Amino acid sequence: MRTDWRDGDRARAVEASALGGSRYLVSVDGAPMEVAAERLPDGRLVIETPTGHFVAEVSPAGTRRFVRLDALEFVLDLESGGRRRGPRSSSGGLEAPMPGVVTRVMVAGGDEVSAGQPLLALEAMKMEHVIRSPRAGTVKSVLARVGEMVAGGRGLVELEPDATDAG
Amino acid sequence: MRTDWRDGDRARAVEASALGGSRYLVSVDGAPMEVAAERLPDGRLVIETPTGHFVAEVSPAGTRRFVRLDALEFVLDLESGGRRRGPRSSSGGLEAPMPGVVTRVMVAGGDEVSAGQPLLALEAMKMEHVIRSPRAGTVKSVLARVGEMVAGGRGLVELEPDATDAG
Amino acid sequence: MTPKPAMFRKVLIANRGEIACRIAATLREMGIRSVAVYSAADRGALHVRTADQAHEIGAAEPQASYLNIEALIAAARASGAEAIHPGYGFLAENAEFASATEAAGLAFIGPAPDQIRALGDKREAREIAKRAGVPVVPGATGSSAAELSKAAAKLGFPLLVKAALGGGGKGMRVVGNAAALAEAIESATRVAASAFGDGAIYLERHIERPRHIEVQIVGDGVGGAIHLLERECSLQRRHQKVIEECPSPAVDNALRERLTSAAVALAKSVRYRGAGTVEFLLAPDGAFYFLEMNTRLQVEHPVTELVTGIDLVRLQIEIAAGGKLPGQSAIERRGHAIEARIYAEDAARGFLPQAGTLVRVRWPRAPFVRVDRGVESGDPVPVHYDPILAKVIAAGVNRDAALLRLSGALDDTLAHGVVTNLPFVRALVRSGEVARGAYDTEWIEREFLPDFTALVTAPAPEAALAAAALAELLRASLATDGAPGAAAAPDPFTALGRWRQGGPG
Amino acid sequence: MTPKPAMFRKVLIANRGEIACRIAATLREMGIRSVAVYSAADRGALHVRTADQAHEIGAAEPQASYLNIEALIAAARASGAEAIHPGYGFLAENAEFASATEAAGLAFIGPAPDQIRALGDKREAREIAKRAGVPVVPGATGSSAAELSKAAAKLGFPLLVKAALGGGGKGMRVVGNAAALAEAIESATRVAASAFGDGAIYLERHIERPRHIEVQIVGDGVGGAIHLLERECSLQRRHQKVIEECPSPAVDNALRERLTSAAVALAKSVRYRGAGTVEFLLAPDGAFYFLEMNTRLQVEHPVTELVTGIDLVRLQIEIAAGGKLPGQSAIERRGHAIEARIYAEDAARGFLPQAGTLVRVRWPRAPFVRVDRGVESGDPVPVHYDPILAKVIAAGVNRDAALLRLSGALDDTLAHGVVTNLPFVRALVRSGEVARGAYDTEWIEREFLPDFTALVTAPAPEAALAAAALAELLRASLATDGAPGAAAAPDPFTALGRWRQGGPG
Repeated sequence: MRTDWRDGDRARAVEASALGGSRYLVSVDGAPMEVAAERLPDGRLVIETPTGHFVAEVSPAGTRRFVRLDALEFVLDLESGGRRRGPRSSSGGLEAPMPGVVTRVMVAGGDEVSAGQPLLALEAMKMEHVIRSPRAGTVKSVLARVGEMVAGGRGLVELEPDATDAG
Repeated sequence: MRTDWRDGDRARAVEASALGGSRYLVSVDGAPMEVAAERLPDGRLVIETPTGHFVAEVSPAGTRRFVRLDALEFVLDLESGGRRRGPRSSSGGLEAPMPGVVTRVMVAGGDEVSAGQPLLALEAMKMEHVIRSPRAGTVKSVLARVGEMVAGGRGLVELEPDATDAG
Repeated sequence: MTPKPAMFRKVLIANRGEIACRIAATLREMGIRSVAVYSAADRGALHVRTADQAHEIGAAEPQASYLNIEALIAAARASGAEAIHPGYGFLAENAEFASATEAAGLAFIGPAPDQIRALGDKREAREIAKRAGVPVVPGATGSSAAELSKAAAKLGFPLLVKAALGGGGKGMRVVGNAAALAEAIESATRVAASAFGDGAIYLERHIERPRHIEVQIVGDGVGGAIHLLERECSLQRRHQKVIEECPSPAVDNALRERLTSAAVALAKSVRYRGAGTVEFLLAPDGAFYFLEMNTRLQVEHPVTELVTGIDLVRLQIEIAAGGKLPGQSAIERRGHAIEARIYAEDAARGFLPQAGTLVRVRWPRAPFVRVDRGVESGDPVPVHYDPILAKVIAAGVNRDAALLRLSGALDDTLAHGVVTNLPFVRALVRSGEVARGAYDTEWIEREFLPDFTALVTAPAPEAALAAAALAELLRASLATDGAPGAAAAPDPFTALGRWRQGGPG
Repeated sequence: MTPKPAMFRKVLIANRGEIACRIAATLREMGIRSVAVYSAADRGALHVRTADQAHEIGAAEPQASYLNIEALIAAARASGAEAIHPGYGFLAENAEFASATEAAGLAFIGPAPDQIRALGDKREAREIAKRAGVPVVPGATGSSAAELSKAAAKLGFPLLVKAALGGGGKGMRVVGNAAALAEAIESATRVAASAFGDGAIYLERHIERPRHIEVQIVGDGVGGAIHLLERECSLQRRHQKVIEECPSPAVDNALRERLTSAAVALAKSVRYRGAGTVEFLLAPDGAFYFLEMNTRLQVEHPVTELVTGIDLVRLQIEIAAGGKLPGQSAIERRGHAIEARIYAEDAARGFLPQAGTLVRVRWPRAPFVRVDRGVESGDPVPVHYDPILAKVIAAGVNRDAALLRLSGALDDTLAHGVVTNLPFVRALVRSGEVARGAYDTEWIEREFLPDFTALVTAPAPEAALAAAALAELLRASLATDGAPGAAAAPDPFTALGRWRQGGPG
């Protein structure tokens, strides 16, 4: 069975099939490996891959999977079969990283901005977060106003990257 | 709304209707009273009756209701609408009070028994429980054998009460 | 606290319920993998869910599973466990099991088999105590009813008839006169044979209105031993402890010194290994007598843990792995702790054990409150085993504070779906005698139970019926109104969602 | 421990989340009815479910609800509460709220309004400390940017720019040179004005590589005060404490004596009432400086409770009700306790606060482990408030034991549905520096975070993807097979039910 995942900004593909017993053939991003998987009494999984032995716990939340692997935690989004989304346009700051209130807008449509330049500020949970430009470019439009409450993932600025930066 | 309950061996009837707000008219076994009922944030009920102020919590389990009232607990069985059962025939020992294994049978069909006389013994949870006759009478039949595993509520002995005792 | 020994990597827990869960917690904390075992009746049990791995060992009947030595050793071998923790009950005081464990090349987390055998035989334990200079209750033994009757006549009545093996008061009976002796001996023999596989009987003079005080000891197996204070266990119903505490309100520092010295002397005299409990009867005149020694962890060990700050299970494991015993001076006493045992049993029907499914359980979570539990909401309570569900334990700066906290914690505990002894323990911790610490081992039955039984066997009060009826009324009216989710709502919290917020004043 | 004062019968908790739940636990235990308040975003919150009654006080925004003095006083009056406990954060250090509470004829469970005002103003608190003979960090204040710049030049760089009011490091900034000063002052003024309603700014010399040590004190309001040891709070990220412990591994008995004496002298000098914390910077050379005083319960109070055995909330309530302070000799220190704060925040994205629904939460339950939590499975984490979910606290006979236990407890904690800092605290408690107690307040950012950030921003390891994919595979195969209940099973435990039992070795 093939599953496609979004791991932050990365697209990851996994092909998994049962080999019988507790053994599985699992290819992650095209690299195949044999994996032993056992279920612990409380639902956790013990995974043995060629690189080691891990205890995992997977909780679904919509298309999202919260995956604990030993002391670490990962959030993977299950991409709906066939339809593959491109990397989220944000990749470093053009969407609201969390829900909050826009407190300052520091650029306007047409402004040329450099990488790292503050674009706007968002206040959430009593802290101010400055949204900076991930690259040099030109602001096409600003999609939020001061005082506006925005949802997490909401686009805030449309940016036209510089030609030299776009490749 | 009328509800019929079994409270141990007793049949209890309650008639309840809303008076508006948090007030209700509640008749228990025909005696009417005004009751104020409020829901606490965690689902518990605060009940005010003419006799006092109680915190209650009701958990359904099939037709059974586990009712906590302050520090006490009650188990009430909701009788199915209309069909009223008589008092359970056990009323003191002719049914298995819990699941267990019959370890001794001390009477046989035709035996005359006095009130309090041991009829059989049941072992459950590492303890022996002697089932005694609730009244004087004659054993009609013994329904269980030594070594038999019986369910809770299972009839063990059929008893014909003495005429003097039957009224 | 002790230099780290070469530690086990995996330990099998030969038990179920709350004690299996509690042992697993310490194993997890120590970085040791835990192996649970379970009978067919315990497939989804909490102790199975919380261990690192689990092995089915047999049918529901204890003889086929938790008492099945062969199956347990096989599971330990199959799992790669290096040691077995027996918990309490089942095979915890079975020398044969300890032997079989060691014969299989595994460590037994408990005393050496011969210590279990010697101290588990009440007659032999008594001789050991005498040799160690510990006072014992006058008593006698015999192998036939005739012999026992003769001995009884010499001891005088009332006297106690009990199994020579085993503990926990199972099969124990007080006999007031010679006439009742024969039946008591017969019944005790049967229970002893069935529960402990040995029908041997022991008689002893019955001390009236005694307190049950026990001392927690730990030995290193090579002659060193320390104590971890005493526990007060006088609140009993038919010799089954209900509420236990540390320290005892009846023990002052002078008496504590004498009791703990006696217990340590006994432990040292047998080069005792691991944790154990020396039980004493404390007579109203201040004299105390060795009662028996339990060669295992006690149900009530948490009160000692809270007062001393020591994890007794960890200490057991460290000693079994060859670790050093802490010095006596490392054992500090602070404050007070009290435990209430929560059982599935029906006080209105003679405390009959109950089985069924717990539809809703809420264990308290509060500062200075500890809960060791073997079940959560939705779990079954099988008919086959001891009906203990949990222990609720409260610590406090002093006895009053701990008792008040325990009372609050019991109020905050809910277990619905199976009848429990919660009303019983809630009433106990509120009684004046418990507040004053003024009771003996027979007080519950003599003075507390008559009124309590009358209370719980009376018709349910009108308010209980009103509450039940109003819950139905609301459920029905929501279903009629078609309020969102109402018809499907399985949870009374949701079903009652429309009730007005805010209390009545 | 103190003679019982006339006690409140009902107390309103002007807070939410874990601290509201924790206060309710003590109220319940004391037999005092608890009144919760909640915003529109918190209708079904745990703190609402566990209180005896609850009142909605306004919209989700804190200004409309938890910071809404009028609504809180109205709720207290409507509920019949006799006192208000403010918890921490929100209005806990707001003198106006304390005044309004007292003006409404209710007791404020905290210091007198003028004490909150005086000690909450960092400039005034500094003067109070100086007068009490407590060393302070060289510092200065000013009302204009120009004035502040001049003062800064005199103090020298690096220096600290912070809000004169408020606490918890909000709006605090280290400035390395004169060039960066103007922007820092502007930003700090804005944050101060928005968070505390007062834009006043305070500058102070920046002690490099300091430890943050604080002393818990309690005063009776008439000149008596005691301390309850110190807490070590140096493990901070951007001045936000992450892990705290009692006692401090950097404080020996001689230093403890000096620190606690200074804190008690300060408390006595103002006739302090209730619980408070005197914060100190401990320089690498052993000198310590008064930093500020928090006139409320601290987030990290449980470590003190576990080491002293004292319930600080109960003590606060008893003092507010006119009870007597325990003597200093009643405060005993035993063992060690360490706390980890569990936040909904994403370390891979600069620790951005997270909101959402917790699909599955599992808090640990083990001996000597305490969890103060504000959420359970299924609960939302609203965007509007501080993202603290819980505190996991472990006690032990010594620091090593407590740390090991905390590590195990964090391993046994699960919170899925919202990204949390669990990987961060799990990694912290395993680090060598934390094991050795060798860190300062800047260590996390300077030395720990670079590697940790690289770890959590790297692509998920193959095993994580394999686990996720195998869970899907199994779900799908169960659905195809039509195994009982598989299609409907919402719970991965159930869905994975067919996997073979027993670990791989």
